[in-house]
Amino acid sequence: MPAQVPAGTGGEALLAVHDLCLERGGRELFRDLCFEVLPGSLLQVEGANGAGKTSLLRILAGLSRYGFTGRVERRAPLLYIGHLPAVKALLTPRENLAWHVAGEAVHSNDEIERALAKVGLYGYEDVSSHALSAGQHRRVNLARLYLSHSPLWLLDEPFTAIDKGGVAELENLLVEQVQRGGAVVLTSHQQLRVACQVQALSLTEGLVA
Amino acid sequence: MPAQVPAGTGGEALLAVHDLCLERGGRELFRDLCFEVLPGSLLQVEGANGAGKTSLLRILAGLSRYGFTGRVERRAPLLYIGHLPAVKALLTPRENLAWHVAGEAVHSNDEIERALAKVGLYGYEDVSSHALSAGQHRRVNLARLYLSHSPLWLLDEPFTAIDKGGVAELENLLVEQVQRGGAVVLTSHQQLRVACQVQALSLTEGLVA
Amino acid sequence: MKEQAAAPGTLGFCLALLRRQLTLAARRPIEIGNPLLFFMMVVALFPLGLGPSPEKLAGFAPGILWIIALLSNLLTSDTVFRSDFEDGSLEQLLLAPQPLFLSVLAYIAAHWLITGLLLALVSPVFALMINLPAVAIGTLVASLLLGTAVLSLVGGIGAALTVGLKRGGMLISLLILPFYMPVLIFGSAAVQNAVLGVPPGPYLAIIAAMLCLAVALAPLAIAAGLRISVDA
Amino acid sequence: MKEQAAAPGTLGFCLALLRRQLTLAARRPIEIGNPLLFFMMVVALFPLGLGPSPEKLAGFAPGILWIIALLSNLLTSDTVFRSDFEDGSLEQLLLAPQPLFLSVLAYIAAHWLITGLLLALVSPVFALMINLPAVAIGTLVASLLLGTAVLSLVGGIGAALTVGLKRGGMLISLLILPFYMPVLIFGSAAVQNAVLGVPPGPYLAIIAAMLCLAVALAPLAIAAGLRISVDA
Amino acid sequence: MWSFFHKLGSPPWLYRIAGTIVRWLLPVTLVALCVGLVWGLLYTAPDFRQGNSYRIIYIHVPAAVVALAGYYVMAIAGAVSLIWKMKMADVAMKSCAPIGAALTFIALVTGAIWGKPTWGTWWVWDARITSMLILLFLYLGVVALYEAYDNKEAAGKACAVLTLVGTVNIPIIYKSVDWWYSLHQPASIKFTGDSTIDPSMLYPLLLMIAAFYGVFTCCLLMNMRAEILEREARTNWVKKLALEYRA
Amino acid sequence: MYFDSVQAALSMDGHGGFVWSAYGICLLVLMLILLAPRRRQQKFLRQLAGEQKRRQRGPTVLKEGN
Ligand code: HEM
Ligand SMILES: Nc1ncnc2c1ncn2[C@@H]1O[C@H](COP(=O)(O)OP(=O)(O)OP(=O)(O)O)[C@@H](O)[C@H]1O
Ligand SMILES: Nc1ncnc2c1ncn2[C@@H]1O[C@H](COP(=O)(O)OP(=O)(O)OP(=O)(O)O)[C@@H](O)[C@H]1O
Ligand SMILES: [Mg+2]
Ligand SMILES: [Mg+2]
Repeated sequence: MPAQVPAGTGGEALLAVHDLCLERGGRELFRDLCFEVLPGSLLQVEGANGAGKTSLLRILAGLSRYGFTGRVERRAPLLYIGHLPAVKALLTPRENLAWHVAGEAVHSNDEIERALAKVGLYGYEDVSSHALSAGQHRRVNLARLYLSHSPLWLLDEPFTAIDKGGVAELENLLVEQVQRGGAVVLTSHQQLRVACQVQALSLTEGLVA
Repeated sequence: MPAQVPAGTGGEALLAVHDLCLERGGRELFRDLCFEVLPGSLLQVEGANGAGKTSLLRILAGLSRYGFTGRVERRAPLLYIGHLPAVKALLTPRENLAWHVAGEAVHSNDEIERALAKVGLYGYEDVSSHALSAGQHRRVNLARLYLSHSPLWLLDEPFTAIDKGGVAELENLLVEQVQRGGAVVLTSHQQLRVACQVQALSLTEGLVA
Repeated sequence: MKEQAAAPGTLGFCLALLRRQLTLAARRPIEIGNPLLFFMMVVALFPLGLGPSPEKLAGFAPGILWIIALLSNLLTSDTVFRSDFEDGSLEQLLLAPQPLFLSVLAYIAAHWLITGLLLALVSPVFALMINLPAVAIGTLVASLLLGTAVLSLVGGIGAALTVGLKRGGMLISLLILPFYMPVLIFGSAAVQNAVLGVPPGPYLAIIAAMLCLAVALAPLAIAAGLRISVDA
Repeated sequence: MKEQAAAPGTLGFCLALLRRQLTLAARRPIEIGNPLLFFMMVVALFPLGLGPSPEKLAGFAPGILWIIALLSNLLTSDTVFRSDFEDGSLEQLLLAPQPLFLSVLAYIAAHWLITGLLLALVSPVFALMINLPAVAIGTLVASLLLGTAVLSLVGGIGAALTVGLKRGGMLISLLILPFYMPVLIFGSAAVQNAVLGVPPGPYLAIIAAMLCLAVALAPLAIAAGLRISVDA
Repeated sequence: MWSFFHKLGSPPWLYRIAGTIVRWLLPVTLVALCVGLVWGLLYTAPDFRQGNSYRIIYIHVPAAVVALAGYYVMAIAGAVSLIWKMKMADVAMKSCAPIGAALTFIALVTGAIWGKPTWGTWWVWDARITSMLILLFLYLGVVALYEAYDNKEAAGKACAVLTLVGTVNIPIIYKSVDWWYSLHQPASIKFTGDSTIDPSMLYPLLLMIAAFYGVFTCCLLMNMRAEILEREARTNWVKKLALEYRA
Repeated sequence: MYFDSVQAALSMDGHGGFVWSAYGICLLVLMLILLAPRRRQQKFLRQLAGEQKRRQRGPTVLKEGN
């Protein structure tokens, strides 16, 4: 199923994908995928469980480097958030952000506190992260979005374990990112409720159910 | 906030909770919680991230045994599904179910295949589980629900990582369990769309956001 | 309500657990071969570190072999419950209707089969490599068979108590090495005596007695430890 | 678009990583003390296995001390990247704009500081316990300081290659033990010579040369290994 | 009788009574310690074989004796905590470990210092010394396990299990170490003073042993008080105490 | 007193170094274990008292103060 997604608002593409094909476990997940992610676009990758969304995002991020054919051009710094939270249980939320291994930027203590407050962790800055609930744990990771200056975000199921209020706030944040000229590629099983145009890329192959 | 949930359809309670109080990390999560879970009832525990849903379910299951005051009476065998999938990556889905450590019942090969087909894993019975996608991985665990004869189910966010189709099927299954006289206690951040009465227990304390 | 299917019998359940653990080990054959390779390499280290004079080595062979067996057991003990804890299987095990005492025994038995038993069976090869006199080889195998079972049981206690900790890695060695010491003493003494021509029966009997005690008591401690770890 | 904040400089980033790793270790002070206690306990195992006679022990002391240092390094090497892999930090590290060569070096440096350096500093106590002649103690400390750094670097390669496997626990020992052997040989030879009154300088120089080689090459191998492990 | 046990389980009561005991026991202990130290150091005649180095006995033996006894206290507390689920026993057990470890450490270090002038070596692998070293490991294991847990209630339970396992094992360990030693070599080194100890040496020694017991008890009770406060931080009586502390 | 002079008491026929250092280490460790619980308790009480103070003054003050 060759897929061709129309481009975003304008400017040079942040990411370009040419003829991407992937086969895993004996099944072809996608073939001849060609698309560009332009500044100001919000792209939702859709598909049933096992359709290949995570595999695609990891290829886009550059974490998977073989097993596929085709070409991915990354033209801007990106921020990737995957299934795993990358939050160290032994560190506090503050330390987790201050010493984050993704090395995006140096954040002042103030910025970090503000980001944590925005994800609803005010008062939890200095609690050991393993004493957080599942959703709070993921929120520490999502606080990186408030700190990020990367123009391109790749988010793999960012709403997992987040409550309704949290999802709404996150959606606002995505809109902001799009409006300031960034781009977002995300996967989610939930319908997005955002005040901007959402492009969809659907990977139809998936569960046979 | 003392909470008092009205009882289910009839028969003797499968689970009775008396005066349950819990404090964690210096915050009181709930106080004087009293409720019974009757056969035929579906109870959804609600609350924001960090409200104490998981903590409550673990106490109900008997996995947490101190740190709280109050009394929990378990009068029937129960099935607990938590945040962690309890699916061994090195075993195939079939083996995972056949040798499941919860030791509920001995299942024939046929039963297992049928259950796996029902969760959409037809054709994946003998693939190593680490080659499954996040959602498929969780589905292996959910197949236990199709095999279970336990009258009481405690499910902690069972819809995590499951696609829309999967969620709908799961909701049907919950209704079936309720209709055949079982009971379900579950937590979820999504609105349930089921054809039976849903009782709600909301834990209001939560994120300060 | 569906008619309730009976939970499987305790014995059947334990056998299924045993089979599960052995399958898991067999899925990565490298994992089974590893303790043996470790054993062989450390045997090779000793001549390198101590100088290769054969007489010296022969005198120390019983002690060296036993120390290595002990270390190799120590290194693997930590993993008995860890992966089950991390993927949530352990919680499910605690909720199972079957007695935890016996399920725990199944885990330990699997651990012993893939470390202790194999090690004992191949130990003659290593014994010859460091010049252990041939008369003592039977005793070596017997003492390792019995002794490693005790080590696995005791190691299980340490594993159960530390499995919930974020990084238990070396804490377990601190907890259980003192309990390993009697086994080491009697095990190496048995082999030593066999070398000297003294019948090693009494020593083996003492190790067997320790084994009986461990089989009776260790699973209790392990079960208690697991409940604590899952709760913490 | 917000004005783009520059990514932090490489040096600053590496220092932050180092600080992060040290903090993680210090959060559980027990983790730092553990290799030392492990060292002490295994020192105690040798007399129990080999017999308490002081002269015999003294002859073996250099070898024993070095073998234990090696084992203790081996045991902790496995954990250098494991927890970062399991919680997804490693993926993020690979995506960082800073050169992986240097970030990896920060991880290894932290590992060496909390195992090798500490071990070398307390080794004189253990040396006295198994009767190593006092003249050799300086050489012991020096050889351990240099040697454990090599061990940490080489161990890092094994850790990087096995971190993606479900249970890497002992595979790593298989992979890296052969590389440990030269260090062991020269390390214990240096101490042995110091005991005998021969100047140990040349041996120490060889270990230092190995260290230079390892610092230059091991991070490359580690970085490549990590990329492969994350991809698998 | 039962009401006494009931009270023992009550944190505020235990906190208060421990405070009272410490208030009179601590001065007595300190005086005994000072008298014993000065007596042993300056006012006894030297041993005819070892000369003045034998004066170390006045700290070495008491430390060793009390360290051993401490393990039994800890084991009993552990058993009570597991069997009767008494929280305060947990507290007692946890508080024993660091003191026991410190005393064992003193015994080992003073023994080693004593060994240098007497045997010409800092350390020998003698049966008793080896057992003492293992005791240190057992204590440190408890301390380490307790510190490794974040949930202190779970930590207490885990340590109780470990201590009980240790209690079953201690006789086995000691017997095997004894036996190991006698197997490998006839004791060429003997502790002096099997029966020859002179009353003029015995009295200060007994005084020091008593003083060390006192130190152990005081430390235990004070540790327990601190531990009780931390565990009961959310209760009203502790909050009131904090208010008084401020005033 | 057994010794004739302070000098003799310090040297103890050559064994003084051993004896005094043993006693010194012993006293040091005893002091540490005797003082540790008191320090710990006081630190805890001070912290708790501070917490109460903050709570009494209310959350608005909390941001600037302490
Ligand atoms: C590292 C060295 C040493 C250690 C770890 C050590 C340890 C011990 C221990 C555990 C006890 C036993 C207390 C008891 O069982 O009631 C003890 C008692 C004793 N030790 Fe040592 N010791 C050491 C060195 C020495 C030395 C060098 C001497 C004298 C030359 C010595 C003389 C004694 C005496 C006289 C006793 C009392 C004997 C008795 O109660 O039967 N110790 N020591
Ligand atoms: N191990 C722990 N130690 C101390 N506090 C904890 C621990 N685990 C959780 N908590 C605290 O208990 C509260 C409830 O946690 P719980 O996991 O029950 O929340 P939850 O309702 O399941 O949230 P979520 O929707 O995010 O899963 C949280 O505020 C958390 O900070
Ligand atoms: N390591 C692997 N080896 C072989 N096949 C794999 C591996 N990981 C995933 N697969 C297969 O690739 C397919 C796509 O997996 P992927 O994780 O990309 O799905 P997904 O769209 O993210 O699904 P989900 O919604 O469940 O997260 C699945 O069918 C899975 O079976
Ligand atoms: Mg996915
Ligand atoms: Mg939860």
